[in-house]
Amino acid sequence: MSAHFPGLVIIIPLVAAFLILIGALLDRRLAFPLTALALLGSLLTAIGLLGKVIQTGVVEYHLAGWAPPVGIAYRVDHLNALVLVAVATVAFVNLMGTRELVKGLFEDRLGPFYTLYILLIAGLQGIVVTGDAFNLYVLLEIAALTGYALVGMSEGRAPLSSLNYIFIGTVGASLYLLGVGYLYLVTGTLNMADLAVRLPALYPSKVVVSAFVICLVGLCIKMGFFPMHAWLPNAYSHAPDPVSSLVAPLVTKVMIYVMIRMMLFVFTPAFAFDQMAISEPMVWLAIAAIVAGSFMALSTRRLKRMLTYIIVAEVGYMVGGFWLGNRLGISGAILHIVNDAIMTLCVFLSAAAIISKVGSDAIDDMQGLFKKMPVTMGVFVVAGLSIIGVPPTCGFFSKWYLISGAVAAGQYGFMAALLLSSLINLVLFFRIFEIAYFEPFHDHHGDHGHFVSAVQEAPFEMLVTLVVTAVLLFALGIYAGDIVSQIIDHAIPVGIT
Amino acid sequence: MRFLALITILMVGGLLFYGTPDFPAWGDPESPASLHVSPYYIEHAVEDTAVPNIVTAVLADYRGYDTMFETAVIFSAGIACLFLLRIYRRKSTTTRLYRHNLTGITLRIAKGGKLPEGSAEFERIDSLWVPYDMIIKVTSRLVVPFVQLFALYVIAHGHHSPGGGFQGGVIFGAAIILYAISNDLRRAFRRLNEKAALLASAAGVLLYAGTGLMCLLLGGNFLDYSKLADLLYTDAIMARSHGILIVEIGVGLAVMAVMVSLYYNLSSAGRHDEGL
Amino acid sequence: MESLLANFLAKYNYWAYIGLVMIGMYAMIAKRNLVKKIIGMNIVQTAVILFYVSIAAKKGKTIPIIAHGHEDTGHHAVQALDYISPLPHVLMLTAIVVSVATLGVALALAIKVYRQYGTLEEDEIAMRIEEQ
Amino acid sequence: MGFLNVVVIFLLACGLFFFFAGAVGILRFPDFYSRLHPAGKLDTMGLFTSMIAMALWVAHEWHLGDILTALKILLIVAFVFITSPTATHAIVDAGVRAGLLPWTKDSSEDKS
Repeated sequence: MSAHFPGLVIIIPLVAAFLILIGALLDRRLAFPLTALALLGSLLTAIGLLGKVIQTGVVEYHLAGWAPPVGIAYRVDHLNALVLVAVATVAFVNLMGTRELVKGLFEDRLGPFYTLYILLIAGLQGIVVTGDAFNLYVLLEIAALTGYALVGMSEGRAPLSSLNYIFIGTVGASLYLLGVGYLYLVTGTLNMADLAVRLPALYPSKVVVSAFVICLVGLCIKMGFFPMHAWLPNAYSHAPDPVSSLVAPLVTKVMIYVMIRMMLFVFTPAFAFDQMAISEPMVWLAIAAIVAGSFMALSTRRLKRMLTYIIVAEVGYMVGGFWLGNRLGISGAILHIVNDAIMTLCVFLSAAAIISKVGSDAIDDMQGLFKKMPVTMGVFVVAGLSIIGVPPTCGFFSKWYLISGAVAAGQYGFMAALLLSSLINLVLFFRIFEIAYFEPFHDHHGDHGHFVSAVQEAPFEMLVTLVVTAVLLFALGIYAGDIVSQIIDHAIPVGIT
Repeated sequence: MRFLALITILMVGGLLFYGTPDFPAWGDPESPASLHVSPYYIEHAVEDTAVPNIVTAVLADYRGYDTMFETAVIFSAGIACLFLLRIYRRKSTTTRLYRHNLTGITLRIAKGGKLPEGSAEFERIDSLWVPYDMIIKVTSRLVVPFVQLFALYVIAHGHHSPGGGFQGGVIFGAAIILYAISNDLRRAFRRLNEKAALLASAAGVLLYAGTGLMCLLLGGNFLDYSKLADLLYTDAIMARSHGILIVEIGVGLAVMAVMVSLYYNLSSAGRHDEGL
Repeated sequence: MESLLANFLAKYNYWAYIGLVMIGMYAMIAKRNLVKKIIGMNIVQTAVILFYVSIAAKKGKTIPIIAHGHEDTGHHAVQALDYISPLPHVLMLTAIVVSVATLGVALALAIKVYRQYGTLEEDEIAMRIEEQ
Repeated sequence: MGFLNVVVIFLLACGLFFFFAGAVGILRFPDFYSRLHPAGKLDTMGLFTSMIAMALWVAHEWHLGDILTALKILLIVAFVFITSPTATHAIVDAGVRAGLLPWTKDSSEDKS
């Protein structure tokens, strides 16, 4: 059975999606356990796959039994196995933690919600596993479509921001598709490994150059990289809480993974880093992303919006780290994909817990929360420390790799930007800690005449998942060295030093 | 805004323009795109799968995995519309309008009053003015069976002529939508209600994925139809052909149901009461 | 000059698709009406489809359905050069479905926006948001 | 064979003329309802004549397969003849329901 792991990791959630809908038509309460079961299965498969990859190296899976250039193949190496486990973990943990919230928000549409949820996960996992450039596009669209729907289902400005998200996301995906079409035009194949074999002879061709640029632009739009980030804060901050804690950690990170995959394994590093000579401008853009994201985060007084701006900055970390072009920088970027997924999950989950209890996402309304919600705030502190980059949380280690990469590449601007953003994150989070710790609790509901001091600790399941994510943050930090030496080192092609 | 738009499209246009001079000429049979993988498909499709329509063979077999996700895309679009738009509410409490078909008189029935649902002489109508449109109703009644028949033909004949699950499914869905437009939404619900449409869409994709899973259980890779040979009492090649037919039926079912459900949700803005 | 013109004419499909992409993107950025933006989005997607189908074309060749596929394939071997390339058509079937699905979701969201603000003009929506 | 060619070309030319006139009509007529008039009638007629021409051209050798193809073309014509006027009718109906007023000479003078 373990030979089928690469297929099963997608097929389990996919098949479950349809069963969930059918089950929910019979009885609404079936939706959650079915989803949990499927995601657990998918998570276990992903972990098994990672173990298998560590033991035996690259795992290939030929769908429909046709060998690669003719059929579609899944190709799992260290890089995607790691990202796959991260995606599956985030999906499962978030599902467990947000059960009560979802029940409150979407009581009458649980079936469709969980169907979309699990299809989103299937799409993202498929993007990570697939070895076929066009298959990636189809999965991208599944993840995107379900994401649009989930993001748009909220009061206020959510539908409008989701519609803008659709426009920009579609342009990004169409550009990616065009890039793949250009590659197909000159090579006649869609398989990534086959493309990597056939492309080097064609590097002088202008078609390949424009394919490269088009793909890169499309992916940058999809991941919310700095000049194209405008959709991201709106879409993520207006989304319903259980959705933003799912979409925010995963979608941008998976897109960054796709960029790394395309640059390292479809185009060769020699082409991407040396011949195209865009490393320098990309790193500068990343610096701009980090600085702009940090300052925009500083300028807002709303919790979720601040966190989305932090995501813009974090995207800058990873893209910049990757385009440093040396082993340390790329290791840092890949490690940061995993760490940031868990960090963002943790911080958004605790934000969701706070917002659901306080009833507002203004930072000023968080007074005295340490007394009322000690566990949630404790986890929030851990996540904040990790985002700032305090050892032994995991955020420190990926930042360490990124900074050493920047030094090794001589990109002191990038290093300065990382340090500056750490400082600003420090300000951001300690501002919140201060309000929540020192200022006395003030019930803002009291103004309206009905006295409710309903603010109390989040539901039990949520607390457990919050603590689990906090522990994960520490664990990732403590084992960071092992992750890098066991997995990430093998993921980066040998040629990069 | 205009200026920004102009600059953006000029940049994108320039980007796309840059590579074009190096393209092979349009329609060149010797272009690299036509020399690598696609000759394999053309030359081997019939002996591999016994399907003369190469597009169908590639769609449902060589790249069947893509197609499964493509069905999943349309399924998720249907679910997304349902999720976004559907308004779950109790029975409407406002007055209902009925028309006596023979005389064209409109009756207004206040809350509490009741008319038998299946009455042939009276017909419930929307609160907007709905004319008694015999021409459209009769024509649609005439055309719909032919459209449905044609849809089935397109699905079944996808092996030999242009067609297949998507096209057939869309045509079948169009037939039901035509019925819903020419009558009204409530009447269409009597033929295919919301739950049935949802069930059919899930069942259609499940048929596809289930076929793949069956292949996996029988020892092949996912979607490797040749492993179904024993189950279908044929050889491996014909099993591929039959497997393609099975998944095409699944696709057709799913697409039909999703199209109808999209129409239901979009046309009534999720209220499922008074449509177009 | 003449070869430039010949080169230009030989690739008119590709120029046409570039033009369509530009038109669609212009509509998406410059138009202030959400439905017009959705139409622009669809134009972009259709342009991509045109591009792919142009790749598949071979001048004077027929559709990739093997005639008399049932009788005897052994006698006259199938020549790949006689048929246009099937792969881009397959891919574009997928892309068409994707664009239909995106259109459906976009329209659903537009309906939701309309329900909320009572208009689809972006300027008026911005006004409504400020009023709140 | 010359006679059949002449007939086919004549029918095709007629079809093109009808299509062209229909397009001109759609552009030139003043309002919604009158534009539907060329759209409904001339397109149907143009399709009818050009399809008949094609059917004749296909069937001119009197093979069974060709005649079947010609019959299919005739079936298309039959369906278009049923559906196209109905569609136009339905659109007019929708226009009336939406409250669109028909064009009169006075209304155009008011505007100008």
